[in-house]
Amino acid sequence: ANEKLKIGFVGVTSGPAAAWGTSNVRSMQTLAAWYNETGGVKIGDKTYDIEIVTFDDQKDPKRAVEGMEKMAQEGIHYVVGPNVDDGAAAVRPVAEKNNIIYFPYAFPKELYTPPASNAILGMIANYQSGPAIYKYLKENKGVKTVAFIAANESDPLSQRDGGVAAAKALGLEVVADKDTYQNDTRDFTPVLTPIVGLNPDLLVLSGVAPANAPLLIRSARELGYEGLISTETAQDAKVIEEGAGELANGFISVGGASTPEIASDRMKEFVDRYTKMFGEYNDESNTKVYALDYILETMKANPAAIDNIDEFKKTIDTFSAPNPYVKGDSKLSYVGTTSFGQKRQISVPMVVNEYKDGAFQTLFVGSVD
Amino acid sequence: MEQVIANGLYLGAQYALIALGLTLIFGLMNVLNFAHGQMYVLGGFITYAIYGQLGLPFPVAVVASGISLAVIGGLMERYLFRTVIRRSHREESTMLLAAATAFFFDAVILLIFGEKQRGVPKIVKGVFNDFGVIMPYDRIVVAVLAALMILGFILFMKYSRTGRAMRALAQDRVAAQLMGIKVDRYTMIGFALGAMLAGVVGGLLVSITGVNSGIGGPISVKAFLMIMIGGAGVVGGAIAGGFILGMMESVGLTVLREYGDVTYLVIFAALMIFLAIRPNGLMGKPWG
Amino acid sequence: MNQMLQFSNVHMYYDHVYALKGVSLTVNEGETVALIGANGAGKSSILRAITGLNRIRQGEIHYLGERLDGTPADEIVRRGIAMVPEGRRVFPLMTVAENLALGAFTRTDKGEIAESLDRVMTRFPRLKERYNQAAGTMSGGEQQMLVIGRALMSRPKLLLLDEPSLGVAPKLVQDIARSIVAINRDEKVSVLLVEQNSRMALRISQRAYALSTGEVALSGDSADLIHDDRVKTLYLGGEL
Amino acid sequence: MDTILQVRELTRRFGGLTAVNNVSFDVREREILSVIGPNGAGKSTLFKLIASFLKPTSGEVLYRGERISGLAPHIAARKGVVRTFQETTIFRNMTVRENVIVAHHLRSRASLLGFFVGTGTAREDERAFGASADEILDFLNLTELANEKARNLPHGHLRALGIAIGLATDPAVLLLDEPFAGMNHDETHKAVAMVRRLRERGLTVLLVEHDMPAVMKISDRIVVINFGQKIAEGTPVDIQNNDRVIEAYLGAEDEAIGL
Amino acid sequence: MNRTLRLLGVAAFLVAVFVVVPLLISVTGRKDVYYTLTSVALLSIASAGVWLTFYIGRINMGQGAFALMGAYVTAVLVNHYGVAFWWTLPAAGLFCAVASLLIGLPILRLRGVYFAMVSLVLTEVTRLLALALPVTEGAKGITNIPLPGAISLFGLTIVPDFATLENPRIAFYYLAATLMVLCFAGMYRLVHSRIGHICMSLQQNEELASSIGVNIVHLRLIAFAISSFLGGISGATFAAVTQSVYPSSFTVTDSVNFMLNCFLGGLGYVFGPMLGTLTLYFGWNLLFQTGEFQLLIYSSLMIILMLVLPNGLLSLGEGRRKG
Ligand SMILES: Nc1ncnc2c1ncn2[C@@H]1O[C@H](COP(=O)(O)OP(=O)(O)OP(=O)(O)O)[C@@H](O)[C@H]1O
Ligand SMILES: Nc1ncnc2c1ncn2[C@@H]1O[C@H](COP(=O)(O)OP(=O)(O)OP(=O)(O)O)[C@@H](O)[C@H]1O
Ligand SMILES: CC(C)C[C@H](N)C(=O)O
Ligand SMILES: [Mg+2]
Ligand SMILES: [Mg+2]
Repeated sequence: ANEKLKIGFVGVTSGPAAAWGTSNVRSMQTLAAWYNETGGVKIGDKTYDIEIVTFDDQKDPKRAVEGMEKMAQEGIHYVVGPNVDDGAAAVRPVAEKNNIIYFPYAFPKELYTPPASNAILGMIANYQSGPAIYKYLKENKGVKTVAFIAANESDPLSQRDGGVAAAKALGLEVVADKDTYQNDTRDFTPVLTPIVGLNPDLLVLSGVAPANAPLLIRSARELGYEGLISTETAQDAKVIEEGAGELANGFISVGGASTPEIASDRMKEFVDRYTKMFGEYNDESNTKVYALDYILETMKANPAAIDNIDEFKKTIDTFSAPNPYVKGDSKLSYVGTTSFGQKRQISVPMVVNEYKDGAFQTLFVGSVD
Repeated sequence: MEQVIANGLYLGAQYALIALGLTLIFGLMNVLNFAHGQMYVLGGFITYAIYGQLGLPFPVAVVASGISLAVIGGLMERYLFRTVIRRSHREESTMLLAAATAFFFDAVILLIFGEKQRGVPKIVKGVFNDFGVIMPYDRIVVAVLAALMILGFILFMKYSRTGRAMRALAQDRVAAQLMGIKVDRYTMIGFALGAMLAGVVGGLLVSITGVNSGIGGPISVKAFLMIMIGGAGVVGGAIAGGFILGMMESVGLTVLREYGDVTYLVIFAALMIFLAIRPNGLMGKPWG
Repeated sequence: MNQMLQFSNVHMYYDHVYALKGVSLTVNEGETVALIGANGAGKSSILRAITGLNRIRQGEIHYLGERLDGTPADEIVRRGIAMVPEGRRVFPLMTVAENLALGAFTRTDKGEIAESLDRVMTRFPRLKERYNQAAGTMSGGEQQMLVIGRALMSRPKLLLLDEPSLGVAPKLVQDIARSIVAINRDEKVSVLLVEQNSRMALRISQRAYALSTGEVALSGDSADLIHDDRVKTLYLGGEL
Repeated sequence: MDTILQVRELTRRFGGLTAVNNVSFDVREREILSVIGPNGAGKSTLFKLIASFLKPTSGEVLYRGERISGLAPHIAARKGVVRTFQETTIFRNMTVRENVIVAHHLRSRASLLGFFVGTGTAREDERAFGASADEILDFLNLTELANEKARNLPHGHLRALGIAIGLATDPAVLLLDEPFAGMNHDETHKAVAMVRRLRERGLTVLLVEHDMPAVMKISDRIVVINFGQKIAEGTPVDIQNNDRVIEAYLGAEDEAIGL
Repeated sequence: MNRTLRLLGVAAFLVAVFVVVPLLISVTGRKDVYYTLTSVALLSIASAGVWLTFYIGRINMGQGAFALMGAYVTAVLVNHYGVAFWWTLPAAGLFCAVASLLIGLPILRLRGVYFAMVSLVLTEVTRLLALALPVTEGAKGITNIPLPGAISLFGLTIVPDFATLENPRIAFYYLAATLMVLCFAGMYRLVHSRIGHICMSLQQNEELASSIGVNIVHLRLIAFAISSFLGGISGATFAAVTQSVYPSSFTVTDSVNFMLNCFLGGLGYVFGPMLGTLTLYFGWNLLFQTGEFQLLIYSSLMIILMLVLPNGLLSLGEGRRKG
């Protein structure tokens, strides 16, 4: 049998935001099973079976720290997660103390700018996709006024503030930037009633949880809102279809790779395997499929990185490998210099999607550097 | 403004129905059922499976939700709460049991139904738009159904033999027993009924707000708020509390939106002040 | 006279408190029997044993020839035993009407229930006046009448009363005592009466048992006991 | 004898109902004064007003010339006016002895902090309370039950415990609400003697009671309340022969039922 | 005899906490356990506060609020004003105690579920305040809190600068364990002195308590202030351990957990919250290998425990003594 290579996950897989972490974990587990089934992963001159060690932090920063300690104890040096800002920030001292590289799905810049150096952003941040989306909408759809709405929690509020700044920088008029809702809201009509009254051209759902997105869309539309709706996070088409149906047509969000126009065969097989293993695919995994491959590919490029994160950090600067999930010859590499002053972000293609009748269609593809 | 009031009324009807089952169980056995929200979620998922997945008619699904939850509630009372109440020194101990069952339901629901938000096809299409009020027809249907169920529940508690027995039980268990009321059985029926109400609301609302495995806890907390406002253990209080909270959210979110993030801060602070002034809610009696 | 209720050597505990230590007693059909005794003697415990509120540890209770102990409480009511518990215990939030209706909980025949209701109303006209008042807001004496009336609504053959005069003003105590006599006489209901007011209890009963720390200390015809020296000193107290 | 309590035009309303209506009377030092009246006449309410558990709608209560109505109950207790409860109100989950020991609160000389660190005074206090509690229990014939959990007591002993708790506070004026209810003649007899001894200890006793033989025997004076109003005041003999009182409360004697 | 037995018990406990546990950890190499046990110690301090409010008859679901406040007091003082952690620790406790007096005055009148509910809302209010106030730096929280510095008296270093340590986790463990031992020693003394009995009288019947001259308002406030003080201390130390604090650091879930810890250990036992916290928190962590079934197993065990020992884990000893 092959030796085991443990990769960790610390993130949220229960509670109202369970979908975020679950899509991470399942992507990793699908890939690990796939690799192990096909003989393991060859790094240097050894072949490894991949084992995913998971920890549910329940969105609690204290528990996230606990999880990171557990990962350190298990001798793990590469961890995917946490999924929220505060958890990602809270684990930083532990990761640094124990030589762990981690891949948060959270946007605070302090995590990725020096002196921080152990966190690698696993997706496109809202301050990267937001301006691109707003610019596109301003130019192509004539958007002039924007309203923001966010849950009164850390992530959404930070993302809203980022969004507001970006919109203002583009010369858009921000007509609402203070509306918030409790995260346990199930019926958004009262929240949206005043905003819809302002009739903005674009309604941005900042940092919206996948569970809330369809409800917000549906309420807004039923109240007669006719403008555009967008968000800067990844969503799942099935969830939106069930929750809002055709009312969600035209909804704009950020995705990764699975739209038919760009998905490679490997991506398609990944989706198949995922579906077989867990019964149902989650489109959020389009962005979350990358992290594990980045870890493994970087190790392949520099086998010494397997238990030495300094080697890993060295490799980051030059690393490049083909992106197996997207058609054509796009590359996996580390980016982020513009935003963070160092390469601390994986280069997930910035695919801006438009929802249409139960599936996402690619609106445009951008990139981050 | 009309819209704000309509929103409040609609939300209130929905909230009141959620609070009813909780207050019933509390009134009957002094158990603050932390698992109420999870029961609601389970009801939602059952309706989702039957109506959304299997494609059977919506009413069938809602009834199935109600029945399943009634059975679950009955079993919970019989095999968990009854034992613990009988054996524990302080009745608050049931809170831990209730919390543990809440976690248990959370786990089961997550394992069976997954982490995703779920929804079902609309039951009625179209939107009512007149008199300055916009309200989708399905919401109107749900609000009317909720109102009817509340009314039915009140009548049931007031005039039916079972309802009367349960009210007697809530006021004085020993005296009820002396009347020849099978105390154990009616407690179980009461718990089942409370659970059934949770299941039915869950089923009804899945047609509008969908359902997701993680919302049980927050729903419970919200339901607690309602029964505190109105007065715990009192049916009228639950209804009043539901409508008041609905109205407060609706009005608060409109009136206070300029002040931004503080809307809920104000709502919660108002609640605390209100309870400090009226320590037993609107119509409740002291407890404990 | 036929025996109606019979205790043979009944023992009862509350956890580790030994409350009844081998009590034997009988109530015959048509009789009023009084139970007197000091605080904690076990009077209430006897009533609780009969109605099934507490289980007995040892001994047997027979009622109309059948075994009673172990029978569920509702079945006991159905067989014709009703109890007025210590300390009134009305359903405070319910109206007088609802309280009375609950008294007939085990009965189904609407016509007969209405008839019983009529009778209770004639016996306690006060209840008719207050028919729709919440029971909790009534005065102590009125509540006492209500619970007696409520007990009668189950159309009992045997009525158990636990200290009906407790906390009731003298004039009302008289009313209640008269009602008990009348119920026993007119409606042929047997009565087992627990009273601290021993003089009253011995006057309106035919036989009596005096209890002492869980045991029957004395028993006999009330008319005799009232002149018994031991009773006089122990329970009637003579001049205070 | 000096006047220790003055009740001045005391009125208390609950919503539309006037439970106590313009009641005035004086209580003299070391007197035993009974308040009688039909159920719901307002006797307990009157006691609650005197012990500052309720605020009067109007009127006042003076204790040694000082107004005490409207103060917090624990302050009235500190001054020396203590009531027992009509309902059997005790600390259910403590033993009988613990109930009485705790009730010595007002006598403690050590502060809370003192008790926490266990100063000499605190330890002395504890010892004194224990001894005093035993004495009180003995006084009320509760010694045998000292280590029984209060919730297990039968009705009659609960009342005695209620009185024991009241006594432990070392009051000047003790208000007893139906202390003899649920006691048989013999027990009542002993309790009456006990109340008399309370007076000998220097206490002033007010009591509400429906047990007429006991009231007549024990009281120096009686105040009769009906529908919240005082309808009579006087010696037991006066009251027994007062037609208004007989009509409203006592009823004519009826040998057939022994009353 | 009884006394020596108790002393032996205390000694055994102290040896276990300060010697055996570190020894076992170094032997097994399970260094992560330090953080777990530090958390247990700190959370059990907060739970002890909740337990005290139970003792006066209040179901307290607001401890999260005070833990959060305490954490922010430390974070703000250390990061914005450069105060040494050791000063901020008592400051956090006192701040919470004072805050609890202000809040407690109106809400301690409430009883039963009403108090429970209002205190639960209090937790949420505090979180929202932390999000909204400028001094707490809103959504992103306060991070990069430096490790506690050295304490020296007369030039003698009593506590070393944590930052110079090879593994500060161990130092934090000793700190938390010491705080816990102090806290529970104090609680034990409180409950077993006359104050305990008075608190108990409050729990059972406030009206009667006031009739025997107890100033119930006063006492309730004192108990609540002590409770909140402990919450504050616990939160403050947590901020130092994790070197950061966020609005979500202590939430409604934590408040509920504090309460559950008390139930599980046993409301009738001073050491209940400690054992309850250990069981619930450590139990959860032990189950982490079970992956997606973690919650299912955890909750099932909790239900079974409740059925077997409805009066808390510590009632186990009681039952044996009796039977
Ligand atoms: N719930 C209980 N738990 C434990 N012991 C009890 C309980 N109820 C009664 N007892 C005990 O049982 C014995 C008999 O009590 P019981 O209530 O039958 O007395 P009683 O004759 O009715 O007295 P009283 O005249 O005071 O009402 C007493 O010693 C009492 O302490
Ligand atoms: N808190 C309250 N709210 C409303 N009404 C009250 C309240 N307390 C007492 N009452 C009413 O005031 C009246 C007097 O009650 P109180 O308890 O003083 O009577 P009492 O003379 O002690 O009667 P009893 O002899 O039956 O104990 C009653 O009608 C009662 O219902
Ligand atoms: C930034 C976030 C809203 C994204 C989210 N944490 C996720 O895991 O998908
Ligand atoms: Mg009795
Ligand atoms: Mg009274």
